[in-house]
Amino acid sequence: MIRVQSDPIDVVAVLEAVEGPEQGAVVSFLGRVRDHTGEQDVTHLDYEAYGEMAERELQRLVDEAREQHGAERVAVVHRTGRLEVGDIAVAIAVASGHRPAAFEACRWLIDTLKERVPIWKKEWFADGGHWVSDRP
Amino acid sequence: MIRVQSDPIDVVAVLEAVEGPEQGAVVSFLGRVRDHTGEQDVTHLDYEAYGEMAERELQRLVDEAREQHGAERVAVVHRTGRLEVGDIAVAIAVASGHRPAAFEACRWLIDTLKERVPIWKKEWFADGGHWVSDRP
Amino acid sequence: MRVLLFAGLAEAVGHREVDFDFGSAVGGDVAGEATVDELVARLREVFPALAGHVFRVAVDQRYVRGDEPVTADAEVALIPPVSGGRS
Amino acid sequence: MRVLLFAGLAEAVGHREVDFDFGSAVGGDVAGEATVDELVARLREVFPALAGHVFRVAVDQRYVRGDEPVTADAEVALIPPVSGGRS
Repeated sequence: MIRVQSDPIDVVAVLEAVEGPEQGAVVSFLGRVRDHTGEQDVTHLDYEAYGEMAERELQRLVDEAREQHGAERVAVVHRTGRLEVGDIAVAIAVASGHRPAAFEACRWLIDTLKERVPIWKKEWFADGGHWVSDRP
Repeated sequence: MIRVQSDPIDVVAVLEAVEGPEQGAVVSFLGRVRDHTGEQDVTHLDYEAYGEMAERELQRLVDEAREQHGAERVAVVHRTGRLEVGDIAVAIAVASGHRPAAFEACRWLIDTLKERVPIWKKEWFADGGHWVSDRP
Repeated sequence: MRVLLFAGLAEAVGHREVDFDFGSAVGGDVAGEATVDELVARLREVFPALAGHVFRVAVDQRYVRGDEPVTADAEVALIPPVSGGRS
Repeated sequence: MRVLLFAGLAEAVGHREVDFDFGSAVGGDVAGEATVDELVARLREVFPALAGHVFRVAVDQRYVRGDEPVTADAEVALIPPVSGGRS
């Protein structure tokens, strides 16, 4: 399961997508919208994606997680559009035979997703919004 | 949420238990019953707990995860009794402001749980069972 | 004194719980006197099936060191190695 | 050539997509000749609002290096830094 979508993320479906009788360890990451960034209150976020490339890049990441980081089954879903505080922006689940590989692959996936997958986040405060990538 | 129980684990409840507006990162670990150990097919497992101490020890672990490993909200549920292949034996969810702490605390919790919490696993094969701790 | 046994230890000894008269076993009032190591040594004499088994000891649901005291009204548990780190 | 812009780059330039005549811009048939760096240099001339912005380039939905070729029928995207690593 690899998706970039505007619909809410179904976490149960993400976890079920990696179920398998040989995989004893499932590690998942959920990224939720926080109510603040630094000292500032966040009112909501907008996520913009280069959708078709984002899904292709996610597929490349998943292939790499399988080939080089010990992931056996992987699901990644990223949401786009307007998200409110508490909404899930990204969900990753990795299943492996044993837990070290599952932890390492899940961590690698979210770190690399945030470097490589063309999805941008605009944070909105009471006094306006800014693209997070605008700030050094 | 800290529980040692014979009922199936409700993963959604575990994840919801750590939701909070300040926690942008949720890392979870699920331990499922594999269909094999090494070369041998596993038919099922039995988990036995020193229940009251197990819950107390889990509480100590959760306190330590909060004080020393950056966890902000934690849920841990371990199942006991007979489990079939695919069943979830243990579920841990950790929510923190940012993901490094959530990953590190979740990993520390499952590693330490498996060293310290008095719960034992008996693996059953076609030709009999053995306590996993019996083997060096 | 309640002594609880679990998993492979319970199967080896044939009991999950024993009521162990540690006071008379060490010859009198042990309050504040006997240590966990002394209790374990006495249990190994009374239950030879413990031979070859390693375990930690919990008193009143907390792991204790061998040099800590144990009183006759304690709940003692022998804790064999727990389920391990492989999955 | 379709050139796609996103996020802060789209807002700076005022377009999300431009139809860019790269062939005539470099003076003729560019197939197999022009590089990504050359395209970017030309885009920065035509769209001064790109000044001060950093971005990577994707051609046909794959990141490319500056020395790779780009043809007139490609889908080019300017990719500003993505959402970052803090959450």
